[in-house]
Amino acid sequence: MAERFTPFSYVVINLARVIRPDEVTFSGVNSTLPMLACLLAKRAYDFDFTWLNVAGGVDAELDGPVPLSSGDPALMHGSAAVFPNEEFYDLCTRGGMDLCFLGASQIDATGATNNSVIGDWHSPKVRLPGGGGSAVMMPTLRRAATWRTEHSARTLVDKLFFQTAKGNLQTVVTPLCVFDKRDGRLVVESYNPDVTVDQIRSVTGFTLDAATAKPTPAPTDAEIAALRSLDPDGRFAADANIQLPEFAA
Amino acid sequence: MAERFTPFSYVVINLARVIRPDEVTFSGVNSTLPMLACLLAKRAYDFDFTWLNVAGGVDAELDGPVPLSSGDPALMHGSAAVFPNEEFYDLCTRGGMDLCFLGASQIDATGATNNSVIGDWHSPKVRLPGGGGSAVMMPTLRRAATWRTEHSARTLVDKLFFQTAKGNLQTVVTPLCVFDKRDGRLVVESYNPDVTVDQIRSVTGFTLDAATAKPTPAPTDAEIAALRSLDPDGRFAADANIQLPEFAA
Amino acid sequence: MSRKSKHTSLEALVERIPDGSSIGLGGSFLHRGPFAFCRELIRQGKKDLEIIKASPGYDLDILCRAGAVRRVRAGIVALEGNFGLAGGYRKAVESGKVELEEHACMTLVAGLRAAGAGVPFQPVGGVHGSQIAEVNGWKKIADPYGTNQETYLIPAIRPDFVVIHANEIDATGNARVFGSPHWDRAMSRAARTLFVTAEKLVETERFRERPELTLVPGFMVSGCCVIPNGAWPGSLAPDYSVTYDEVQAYVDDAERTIEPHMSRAPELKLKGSNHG
Amino acid sequence: MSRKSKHTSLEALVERIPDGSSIGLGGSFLHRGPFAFCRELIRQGKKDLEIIKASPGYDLDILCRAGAVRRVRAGIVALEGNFGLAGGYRKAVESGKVELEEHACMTLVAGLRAAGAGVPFQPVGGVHGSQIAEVNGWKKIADPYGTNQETYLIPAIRPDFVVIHANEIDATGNARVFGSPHWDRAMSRAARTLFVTAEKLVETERFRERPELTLVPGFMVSGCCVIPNGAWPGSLAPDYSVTYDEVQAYVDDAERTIEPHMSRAPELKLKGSNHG
Repeated sequence: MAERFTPFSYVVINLARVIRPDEVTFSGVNSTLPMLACLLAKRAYDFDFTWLNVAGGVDAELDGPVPLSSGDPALMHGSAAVFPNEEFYDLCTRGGMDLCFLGASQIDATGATNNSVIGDWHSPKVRLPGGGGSAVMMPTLRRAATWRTEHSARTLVDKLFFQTAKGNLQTVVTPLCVFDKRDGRLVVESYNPDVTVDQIRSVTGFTLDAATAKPTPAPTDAEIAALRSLDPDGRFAADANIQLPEFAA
Repeated sequence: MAERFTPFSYVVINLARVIRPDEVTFSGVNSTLPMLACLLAKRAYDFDFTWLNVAGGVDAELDGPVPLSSGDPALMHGSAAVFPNEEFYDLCTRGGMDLCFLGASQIDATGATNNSVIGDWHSPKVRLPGGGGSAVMMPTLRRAATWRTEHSARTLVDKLFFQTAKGNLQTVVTPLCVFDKRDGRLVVESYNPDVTVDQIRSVTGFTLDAATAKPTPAPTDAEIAALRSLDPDGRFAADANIQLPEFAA
Repeated sequence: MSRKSKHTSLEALVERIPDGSSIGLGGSFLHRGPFAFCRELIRQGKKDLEIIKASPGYDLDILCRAGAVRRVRAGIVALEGNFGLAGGYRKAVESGKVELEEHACMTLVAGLRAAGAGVPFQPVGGVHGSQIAEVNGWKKIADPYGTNQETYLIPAIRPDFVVIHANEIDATGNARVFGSPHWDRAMSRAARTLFVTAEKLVETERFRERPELTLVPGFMVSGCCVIPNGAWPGSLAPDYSVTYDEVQAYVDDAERTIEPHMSRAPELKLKGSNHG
Repeated sequence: MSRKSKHTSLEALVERIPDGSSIGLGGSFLHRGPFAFCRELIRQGKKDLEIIKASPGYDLDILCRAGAVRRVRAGIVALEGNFGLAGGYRKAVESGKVELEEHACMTLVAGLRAAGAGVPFQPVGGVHGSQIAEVNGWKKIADPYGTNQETYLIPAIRPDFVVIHANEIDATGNARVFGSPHWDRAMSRAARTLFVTAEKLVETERFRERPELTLVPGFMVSGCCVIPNGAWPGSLAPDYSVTYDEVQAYVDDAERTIEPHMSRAPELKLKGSNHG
C-alpha cells in the first residue's frame, strides 16, 4: 500500500512535482520548503534540471546536513560557478528563468500576491518582510510556484491588503491542495486525500473552483526516501509545524 | 646643460606631464605613446597615481619589455585586480576618471574630435577606426589628453569631417607644441624650443592662439632616464617615426 | 586619493560617518554583512541614518532597535533561518519612526546600477502590476524604439557611504570575497565613499596571483580596517557559519535591550588596539 | 537544455549558424578572440553576417575580406600593435558592401546590457555632442525624476549568437577566462544562443575549487568545443602572445588572398578529429 502524505511531506513533495526536466529552477530566501523540494527533486526524479539558489549555487551538492537557512553559503557546496543575485535577476528578466519558487503572505484568486503589509501600506498593522524580487520576477519568469503552510481565509484571500506582485504565478501548494492557474484564476488541481473539497472551501477566502479536482497522487517511494534523507531526524518537519485546520463538523 | 627633446621624447614626456598626483589615469587601445607616458610617470615622478589600462591592469608593473600593443595582456602583470572594459567605462561615466588619454584623427579649435571618417560619414573617402569610447568618455571624464604625431592642417583643423566626440579635452600634444583648452578654445601653452610660434601657425588648420605661449621646459634627467629604460633599443621611437615638418624658409 | 593610510581602526572609520548619512550595507541577510561596523555605529550613537540594502536583516534590525535609523530602502527584511520577522525593524516601521522605501530587490539594484554608471535612472524588467511602483511614484515609459514595451525607470540610488565586509584585504585596500558577492558589486560601484571591513589582511602578492578574484580594487576604497569575526553573529564562508544561539538570544531579548548581545560582540576585543 | 553532448566539433558548431545571423564575438582586438571560429565561418562560406563587437580587429577584418559580412556594429576597429587600419574592413565599408552601425564601445555594451536585463533600452553616460547619436537616430530623454539631466537611450542589442573563446571549459560547459574578460560578460548575457570555444578542457573539480572564477555557468551554454590555439594569431594570456609575424603576413597579403594565411591555421590539425 502506498504511503500517505503528512502535511509537511504534502507541501514539499507537491512543490517538487512542479519541477520539470532540463528547466532552470530557482529557490530563494526564506524558502526552506522550496529548498527541500529542489533537493528532493534532484534525488528522487530521474531527470536533469538546473537548480539555482539564492546563495549563488548552481546545482549545489550538499556535503552535510541541509542548512536551516535557504540562503546559507552551504548551498554553494559543489557548485562549479557562483551565480549571484544580480545574475539570477537578470537571467529572469531576460526570459531565462523557467520556474521560481517565490513566497507570499497573501494570495488572491488571480494569483496576485501580498508580501508587504497587513492593513494599510502607509500605516501598517503589521509590516511584513516585503516581496524580495517578486515584483520583478513574477511578471518576467515563465512560471512561479508559491506555498502556504497555513491554508486559511487570511492567506488565500478575496482581496489583498496590497498587491506586491502580479504575474505568472502558476501553482500554489498548501497542506490541503494544489492550485493551478487556468484562464487567469486559481483552480484546485488536486487535493490532499485526507481532506474534502468542501473542507477546503470552508477555509479559503476566495470562491473555490474545484470542478476538475482529483485526489493528489500518493507519494512515491523515491519521494519518501529522498525526503527522509534530507530530514533524517524530522527537524525541518518539526520546525515547519504544518497542521491541517480543525474543520467544523 | 639640459638635454634637448627629440620629437618622440617631446610627445611622450609632455603627455606624462599631464599626469597628476593621486589621480586616476587611464590609457587605452591604439595608444602606444600614452602607455609609455604612464609608465614614464610611474618611473620618473615622485608621486603616486592610479594607472588603469585597457588590458584590465591596475598599476601594472611590467616584468619584461614594454609590449607593442597598448592592449596587450602583458599590461596586467603585477596588477592586484582585473578592471575590465565595462568597469573603467562605468567609472568614467560616474565621474571617477580624472584623466584619460584618448586618440583622435582630427581635432578642432574647440577640442572636438573626429575618429570616424575622412569625407562624408555616409560615403567615406577613408573609413577610420572609430572613436572607441571617446563619445562616452570625453563628456564624462574630468579631463582628456590627446596627441598627434603629425602636426598639420589635416589633423588640427578648422572644421572636422565628423564630430565623433566633444567634451573635456584639455590637452593636445604634438611634436611642435602643447595645447591647453581655455575658455573653450585650444591655446598654445608651450612649444618645442626647436620651432617658432610662426612655424607652428603655418602648419595648423585653425587660427592659432599663442599669446601666452612659452618654450616647453627641457626634459629632466629623470624623464630622460625613464624613457630610456622603457625604450632601451629605440624601437618605439623608430616605430613612431615622428618628424618635425619641413617649414617654408 | 592616496593609497597610504587607508587602514584605520573600526572606531575611526565609523567616526567619519555623519549623522543623517545614507549607508549602503554589503552582504545578504545573515551572511557576510558588515555587522561589527553596524554595532560600532550604535556605540557611537549615530542618528537619522538611511540604510540601503536589498536584503537586510540583523544589521537593519539592530540599528532600528538602537534608534539609529530614519529611513530604509530595502526589498525584503528578515532575520531568516527560523527567526521570522525582524521585530525591531517591524516596530520601527509600524510606529512611523522609520520611513520605508519598499523595493523589489532588483529595483534597488537598478538604482545602484544607475549611480554606478552615472546616469539618472535605470530601466528594470517586471514591476508591472505591483503597487510598489505606485507608493514610490516610479514612472514608466514606452520604448522610444517602437517595441511598444512599457518599462519602469528607477531613479539612481547613490549612498553617501557603502560598507562591505570582505574575506580578505591587502595594505592598499584591494578586497575580495569568496562565494556569492551578493549585491556587493553594484553596491560598491554606487558609493560616493566606499569603506571595506575585512576578515583578514593578506599580502598584495596573494591578490596578484589571482587578480580575477578582486571584487574591489584598492583605488576605489576610501577607508578600511580588519575585523576578525566582523560578520558575527552571521556567517562568513568558508570561515564560519551563523551563530544561531546568539541570533536566538538577540531575538529573545527583543522586548528589552540589545546590551547583553552587544557586550558579547567579538570586535570589543580589538578596541583601542588599532588593529590592521 | 540538457547538459549532455554540448561538446562538439568546431565544424558542427559553425554549421548551426545560418547565413544572415547576427554574431557577437568575444575578446578585444588581437586578444582572446574566437578566431578559429571566425575562420571556420569562412571555410563554410557563411554569408550576410552581422558582426557585433565593441573592439574587433583581425576577426572582423578577415570576415570582411572573405565577403562573409553584411553589417557591423562596432566602436573601434583596428588590427592594433603597429598594423594600422584594418584594411579589409575599411574597404568593405568604403565600398558600401558592409553597412556600419558606429558605436562608442560603451554604447554597444549598453545595448548588450539592455538585452541581458530584458529591457528594450539602456541609458548611457556621455554621447552629448557626438554625431554618432545622429547617424544612429539615438533618442535622449529628460530625467523623469527632475534632475534635468538629458540622457541617451541605446536600444537593446541581442545577438542571435555569441561566441567567446575561454581559457578553460569543463564537460558541462562551465567556462572561465584569465586576465581581462574584456566585454565577454555583457556579451554572453545578451546572447540568444551562446557558444563557447575554449583553449582546454579541465575537470569540473577545478571549477568547484574556485567557482568565483567561472565567467559563464554551463547551463547558459548551448554548444561548445575545445580548440587549442583558438585565438591564433592573437594572444591568449597566460599561454601565448600575439604571433606578430603571422599578423604581418596576413596584412601584407591584403591585396591578394587570405588563403596562405588560412592554410597555416592551427585548427586545421583538428579537422575531423571531433576534438573535445
